Amino acid sequence: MIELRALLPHAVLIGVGLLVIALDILHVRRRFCCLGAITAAGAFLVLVLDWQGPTAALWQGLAATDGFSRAFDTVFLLSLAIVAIGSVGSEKCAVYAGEYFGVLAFSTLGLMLAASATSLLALYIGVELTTIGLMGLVGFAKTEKRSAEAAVKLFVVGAVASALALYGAGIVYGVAGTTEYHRVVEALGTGREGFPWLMWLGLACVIAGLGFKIAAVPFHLWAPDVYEGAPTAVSAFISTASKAGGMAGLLRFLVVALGHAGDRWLPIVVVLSLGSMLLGNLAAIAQTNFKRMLAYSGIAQAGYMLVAVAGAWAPSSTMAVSAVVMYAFLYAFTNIGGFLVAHAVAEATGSDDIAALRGLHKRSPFLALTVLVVLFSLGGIPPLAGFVGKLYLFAAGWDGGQVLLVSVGAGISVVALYYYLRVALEAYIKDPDDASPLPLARPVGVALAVCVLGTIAIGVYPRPWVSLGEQAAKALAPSLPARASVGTPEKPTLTGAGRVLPNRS
Amino acid sequence: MSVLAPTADPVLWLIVLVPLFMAVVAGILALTRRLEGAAPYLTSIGTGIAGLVALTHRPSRTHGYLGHVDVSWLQVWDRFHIALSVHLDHLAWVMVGVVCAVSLLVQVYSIGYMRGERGYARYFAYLSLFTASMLGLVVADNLFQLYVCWELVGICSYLLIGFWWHKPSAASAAKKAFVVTRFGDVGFMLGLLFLSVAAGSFGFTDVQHAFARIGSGAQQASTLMSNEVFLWVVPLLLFCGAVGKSAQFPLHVWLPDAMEGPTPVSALIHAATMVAAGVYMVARLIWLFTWSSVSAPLRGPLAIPLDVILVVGAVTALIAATIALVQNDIKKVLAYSTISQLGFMMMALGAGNTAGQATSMFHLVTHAFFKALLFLAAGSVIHALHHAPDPNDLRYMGGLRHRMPWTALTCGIGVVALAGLPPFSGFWSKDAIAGLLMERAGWFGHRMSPEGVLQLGADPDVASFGAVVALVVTVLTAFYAFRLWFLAFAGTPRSQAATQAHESPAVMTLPLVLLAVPSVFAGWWLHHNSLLEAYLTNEHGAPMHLTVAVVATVLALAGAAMAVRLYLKPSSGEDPVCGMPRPLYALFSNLWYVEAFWSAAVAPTLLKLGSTVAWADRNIVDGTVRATGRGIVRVGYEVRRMASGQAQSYATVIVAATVAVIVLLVLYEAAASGGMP
Amino acid sequence: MIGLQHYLLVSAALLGIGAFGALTRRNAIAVLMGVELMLNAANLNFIALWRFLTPYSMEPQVFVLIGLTIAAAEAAIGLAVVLNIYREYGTVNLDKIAELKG
Amino acid sequence: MGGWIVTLTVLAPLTASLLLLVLPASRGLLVRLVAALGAGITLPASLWLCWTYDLRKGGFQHELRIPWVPSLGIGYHVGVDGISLSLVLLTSLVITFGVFASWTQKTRTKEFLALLLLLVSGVFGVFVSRDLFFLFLFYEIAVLPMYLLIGVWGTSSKERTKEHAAMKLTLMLLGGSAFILVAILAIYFVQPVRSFDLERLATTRYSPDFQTWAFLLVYVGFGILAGIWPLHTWSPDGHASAPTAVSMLHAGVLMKLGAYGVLRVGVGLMPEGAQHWAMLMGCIATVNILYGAMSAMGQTDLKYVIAYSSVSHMGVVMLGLASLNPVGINGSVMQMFSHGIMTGLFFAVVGLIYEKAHTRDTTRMGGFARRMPGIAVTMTVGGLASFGLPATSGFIAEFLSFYGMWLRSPLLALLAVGGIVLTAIYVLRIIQRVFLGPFNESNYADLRDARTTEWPAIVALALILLVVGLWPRPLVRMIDSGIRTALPWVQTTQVAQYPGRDVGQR
Amino acid sequence: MSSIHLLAFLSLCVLTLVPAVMVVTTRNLVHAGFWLLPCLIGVAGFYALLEAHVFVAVQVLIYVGAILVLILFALMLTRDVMDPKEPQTNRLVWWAAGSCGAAMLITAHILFHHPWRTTGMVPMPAAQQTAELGRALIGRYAMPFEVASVILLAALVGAIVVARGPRRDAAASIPAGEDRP
Repeated sequence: MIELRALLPHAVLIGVGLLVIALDILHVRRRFCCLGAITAAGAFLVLVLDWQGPTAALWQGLAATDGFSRAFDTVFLLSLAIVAIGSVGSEKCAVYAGEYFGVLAFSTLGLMLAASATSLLALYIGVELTTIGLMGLVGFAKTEKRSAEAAVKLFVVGAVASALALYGAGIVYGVAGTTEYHRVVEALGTGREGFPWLMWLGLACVIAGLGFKIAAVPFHLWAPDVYEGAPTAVSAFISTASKAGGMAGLLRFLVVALGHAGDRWLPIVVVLSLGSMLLGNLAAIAQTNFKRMLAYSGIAQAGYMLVAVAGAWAPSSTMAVSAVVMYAFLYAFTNIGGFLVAHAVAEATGSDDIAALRGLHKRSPFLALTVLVVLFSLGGIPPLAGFVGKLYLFAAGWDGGQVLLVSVGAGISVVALYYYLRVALEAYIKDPDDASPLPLARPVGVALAVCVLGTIAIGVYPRPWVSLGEQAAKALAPSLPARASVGTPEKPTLTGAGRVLPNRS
Repeated sequence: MSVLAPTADPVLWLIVLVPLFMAVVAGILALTRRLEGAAPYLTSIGTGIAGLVALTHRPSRTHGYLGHVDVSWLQVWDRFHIALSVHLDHLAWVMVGVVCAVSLLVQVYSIGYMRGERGYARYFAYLSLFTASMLGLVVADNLFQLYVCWELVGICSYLLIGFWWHKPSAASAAKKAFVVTRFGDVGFMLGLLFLSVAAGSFGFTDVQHAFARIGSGAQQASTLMSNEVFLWVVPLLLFCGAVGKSAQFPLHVWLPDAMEGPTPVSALIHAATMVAAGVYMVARLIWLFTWSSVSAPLRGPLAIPLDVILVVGAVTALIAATIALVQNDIKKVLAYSTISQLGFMMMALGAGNTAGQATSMFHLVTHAFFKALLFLAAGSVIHALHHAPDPNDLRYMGGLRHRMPWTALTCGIGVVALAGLPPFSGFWSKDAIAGLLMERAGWFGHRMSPEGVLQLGADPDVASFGAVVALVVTVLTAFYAFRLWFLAFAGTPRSQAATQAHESPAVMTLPLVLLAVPSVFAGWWLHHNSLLEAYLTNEHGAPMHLTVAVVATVLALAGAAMAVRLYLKPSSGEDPVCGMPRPLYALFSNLWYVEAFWSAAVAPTLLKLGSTVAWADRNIVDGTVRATGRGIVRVGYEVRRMASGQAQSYATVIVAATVAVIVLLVLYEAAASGGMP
Repeated sequence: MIGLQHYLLVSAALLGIGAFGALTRRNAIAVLMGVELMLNAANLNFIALWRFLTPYSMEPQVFVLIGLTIAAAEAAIGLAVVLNIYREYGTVNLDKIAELKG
Repeated sequence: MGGWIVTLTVLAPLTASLLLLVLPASRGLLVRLVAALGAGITLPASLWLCWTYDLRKGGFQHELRIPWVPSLGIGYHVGVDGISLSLVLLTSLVITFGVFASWTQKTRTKEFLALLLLLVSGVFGVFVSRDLFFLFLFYEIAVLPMYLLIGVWGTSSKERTKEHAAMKLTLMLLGGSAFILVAILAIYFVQPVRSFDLERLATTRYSPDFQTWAFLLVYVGFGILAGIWPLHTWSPDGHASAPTAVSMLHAGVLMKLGAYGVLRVGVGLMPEGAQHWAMLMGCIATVNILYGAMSAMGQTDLKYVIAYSSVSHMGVVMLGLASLNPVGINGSVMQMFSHGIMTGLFFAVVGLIYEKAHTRDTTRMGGFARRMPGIAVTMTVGGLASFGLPATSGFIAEFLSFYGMWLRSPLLALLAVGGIVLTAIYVLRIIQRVFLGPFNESNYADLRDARTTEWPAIVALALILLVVGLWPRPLVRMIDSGIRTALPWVQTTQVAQYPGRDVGQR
Repeated sequence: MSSIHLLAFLSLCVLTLVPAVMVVTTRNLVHAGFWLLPCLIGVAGFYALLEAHVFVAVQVLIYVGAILVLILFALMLTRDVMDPKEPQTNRLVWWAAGSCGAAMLITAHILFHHPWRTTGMVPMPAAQQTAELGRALIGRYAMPFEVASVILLAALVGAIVVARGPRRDAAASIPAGEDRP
């Protein structure tokens, strides 16, 4: 019974998806707007149900609803709601509104499953549901050649990654005899022989599948093309919710199933993180397309999140999960805002190049302000959310002894600012060639306002989000007996950092 | 070294504050249009009050006056504490008198001279500010205050030289004066730091004690240097300041240019008082220089700071005098003569000890009067000739004694005093200096006075050099002084303007007359019973050496006679001084190439250094920054090419990366666990 | 004796061959074929492991079932995507579908 | 009460800034008045703080603590001591007059003022923060608006566009904050209690090894904003390109954030690290002084001269700091104050000149004193303070810094003192070129002296320079009380020869 | 038994892998499509050999019956752009061959060095197995199974929209949020 209640949000979300498809078929008046609103409302309903629901193991232990899943579900559902409202301005998808929102809802369901998954089976199902849904959504812009290309690329890369992941799941099964995390822990034991080479094989393949999902280097190359080609709202969803979903899956897999083998997977995560931060930021410099730039920036952001994930290797680390949760939140607000600005500008000017933003401050002060908030938040400038979030991520990384990653991350953030500021230059500093006011559909405006407010709110008063993250961390904590509580001085020794002399009188 | 038992009297603050206040008031008046005329009266009264206060507080040798002590000006923790106070001892008292007197007369004179000038009140504000600073310097009780006022005097001089700022030459001269003296000030400041850190205090007495302790080896001077080096370096550093301020070789180049300022300014600050600051400072710290020679590790030429002072003074005196020979600008002649006389004072100080102090102060006082007189007279002439193509040029003058009898007369007195002919004031003081040097040189038989080691002064050989220079310069001085007078006042007018010149108004001639009086009598009066010397030093001054007096007088007369012979008759042709040997003339008229050295070597080098550093900053330091930026962007463009657009290449990367991760990890594990399982 | 390793080896070979096809075929439909081979390999992997390790566990079987479903779903969406691209570009040659890059 | 007043200095500009965003841009006067109010209210507030600060008690007063994210040890904790109080006072002075200086700003006034106030709010925040997290947060808030302020309202010079300058400035400064970030995390994690509160952090004694490298990070990170050589190159271009009020604030106040950070975070928390690197700091500071002055000599653009002079003067700040003794640090903070006022004055004056003469090329100027005597006088006063003339605040600051450094390393002090000549050279040269000499009537027919709203800034700033120079005791007492409690150990620092007896007389 | 098993295994290997290689290398894509058939059947054969009887049927039904047909259908649809004379491989051949070869090698290496803990147990007979699977699918694994249906639904909806031609009549002209005519 508890399980059924816990499953209620998932079921309702399926219902919402089916409902909008059905309503579309029934020719509801003011379709697009209406369906978007219904989807958003549905998302909120699901959110409420989710939070009302019990903490329980689902599917007899294959998945679970707990603080962790609820925190991430909130990210997904908020993203869904904002994207649903923000999509309303989009002509390109207007024709297939029902299908659009329906598949979006199904993808969200997949993400929720991924966050709840406590077995590779559930994780795989969730991730695939999302990927397959998104493969369709990316191709939804029927008038856009790029949309078709993006879809085919996502399909090719996604299919290979998915096959790899499935193979990897098989290997993990081969090692442990199961893919349920808590039983994997038991099967592996804590010793060195408990982690045979075969596990490397499985681990690498699973991480490849999830790395594709979070667009971490070297699994990232699809992202810029897909983000650029996809309908902008869909890009927003992929870049935030889908990335967060992958991150949630990865985090739970690594921390719960392989929590004792942190030193084993740490090098992989470190390499991914380093590569993502460096390549993502460097490649973003050279971009002229705004969405593409956001894509590369998103790759880099994934790298930042991986810093915290890398920090989670150490049994004593306390912040990693919480930091990732919080960052997923703020990144959703911020990046959806960014894409929606691109969306609004593209609707009006027909171009999503950075140059199309030129003189935005004259054409639409609100959009200009939004883009500033978004860019500065991404760049980690206070008092916006990105600042606190990144600090938290780095703190988590440091907590796990990842001094190198933190240093590189801090340094490369400066490079990142270069391209963020270049956009700010176009949008806010330069004067437009054509100063006519830029029309902004009201729903998009509302969505943007939510994004901006969210970004600022998290930045100014991060406490609720931090505690949300801490709840999520607590949900994963029982599987980590060695995890120390806040305030213990023990931590991995750094050069010269570890020793603490007695207090001065 | 006298021990003073000071009497505290806050009234002494008035010496500094009243002129300062008047400067502020005049400055405010300068902002108005109507009340400008009141400024000179206010500032004159201010200076007068300062003088009166000083007069009523005449300290004796054993009894100084101290201003209010407890003015804590700056305090850092408990250790570093600067309190302001004024201290009127006998040395300061003399100096205050000179400053006030000259300043007052110059201000009165300026009422007439500057009438109708733009910035009339501003001018008097500057003058008064200058007076205040100079008085502050004189009555300073510690090194810090001395330095503060020292700099303020400098900036006042900047403001006054650049008073006619719209003239590019004046603007440049002002800048030059300040910058060149600033070079010396760096030395002064360093010396100050050395000394105050070693002493843990700025106060003269503390510093003095510390210096004695260091000299006797009771205290380690500094980690930077040994006590010996300390004792040698610190006085020299301090002396650097004096070199700048008192226009000694090689920093004398600013003073002739400073004549770009209004003539009364030249009279006041570039002849009578400000340039005397350096001399005054060395005199004030004479025990320090003396001590350094006592403790000097070795004796010999230039081994001790006093030698250096003496040589610098001598060189300065000689160079400046020779240059003065060939100048045609009336103020330039006087300027170089000032430098030369300052050299004399330095020579006297170089002789060391209280005797040197007293002698140089003696010359300082007499010189202040007659040089102020000369400058004011020159100003009077210039004022009268303001229609001439160049009112300063002696070659446009001639025969002015008929048109301007008062000026001619007073100027004549000044000239004679400058030349050092008895019984005018210059004679007495110069004679004292020459005598002192000869005594130190041992020309009178006894090399060392009975007081013993403290009497040690400059090296006898160096002193001999100084004595010789003094005698030579006496000749030269007499010559150029008389040359000046004859060119200006004798003969017939050589320009239209000169024929139409008029005597200046009474407000200008009155100060001339007033200054002429001490120019005539001050020397005799002060020398009588060694008034000043006895007042300043513990000992009774050395009696006048008749031989010296005779020799000096003869030499001066010789110089004067030559000038009379050459210039008495009006000549329309070339200036007779051009007839001297060519190389010498070139050397003199080119100012011994010192000026050229500064303007052609030092200044451009500095500026070049500036532009080089600026270039390097632009292109190397900033260039590196920009190159880094560009490099990163370029890397970005390279990285970008990874995404070729071909979908399968993306997938290939994924597969390859996964395989690579597995292979690498397995290899690593294998290596770590020592082989394949 | 034929053991688990051999089956797994076949599976690995199939995966490699499929991956090779997916990565190198120009034609998007041929890529789909490669992917199907890879999924087959994964399924074979599961069945072999199931047989030799836990013949009474249903988890691998369900996994295979899910894998089959996903294979079908991917085939469906993949073919739709390919048809779409064919309509837009007039080709299914992936080398020529590279307008988005950098 | 006091804590709220402290908070007011942060919030008033911020509130005004937000208010400006919603005001219609067409109401020009209203916009300006709101900005002036937001900025101006900080002046009485900071004066009140100075007035009520108990010097005898010393230490941090007017404190306010609000838990922010307790689980991470983040709390809003503000308070002022003598050091921060003097800098708060400086900031409130400069911003109040800065708003006046930008009264005539024409384009996008509203946004300009909003950003300016945002920046100022950050500056106040840094000075009053007692929490490392908030300190860093405010630090970045103070830095970033510069990009827009320079980018939008700046002016390009011949060689550098304003966009380039803005970008370089922002990236270099934020590059510095990357160092700071790492250092902050290191400090946060190395001590036993998870807290960002500086008060708590100060109770830990960090191991010498840790201090060695963490201090270096802090020094480089904050030092970039303080313009340490060779990471100063953002400063000339940035200052030269920025609009008047921004240059005033940036050179005047913002650069002090860097020095303040080194002082508060670096020296304050890691004394042994500071000791370890003191000579390096001293050397770099000396290079700064000389190099900045020489570079300034080589400039013809008025703003570049001033900008390089800032590099040079910040060298004095760092020199005093590097001395690590009471005298030097007092001099350092004093120089922060003095240079803030001085350079604020400079940039205000230069802005006026540029506005009226439409050029910054000094080779094309001359004799401006004829038409703008007031500006000439104030600029000269600034110049005098700049080369440390007694009776200006610059002298006190430089003298104390040199004196302090002398106690540590006479050699460095010796070199640094040479800077006063170089400074005099370029300052007087520039004054001569601009104001003195013959005036070209035909080129500058409509040159005028300052006008109504332009007077207060330059006159007041010049007067402050003089007043502090003539009577430095109150300010130094305040600063000293701060140093006394914040860095009690500096007194016991064994450096060269610290005078054992009272310095001063009798 | 074991020799039959071996023989079956080897022949299935040939039946599976050789066609698999042909699938990925044949220039003629229609041929490649047809090569897929023996390959998939070979996999089904492996399932039979491994006594996973249900999946033999499922494999044949879904792969051969559905997916393969779908693929062939698509191949036919896009046949006009295929030129069998052109090489059907892109420039990544060597990279791909390298990575795939390395993958196979390393996998083989690891597989043969892994200490497999195989059980001697024999799977249930076919009927029971099917029943067990059915029970699992409505029992513990009901939800995953349901979600799989959602996957199919999402794929179908997506596929329909993507594959359908653009509604030229409507697409370009509808303003945001307005009614469709």
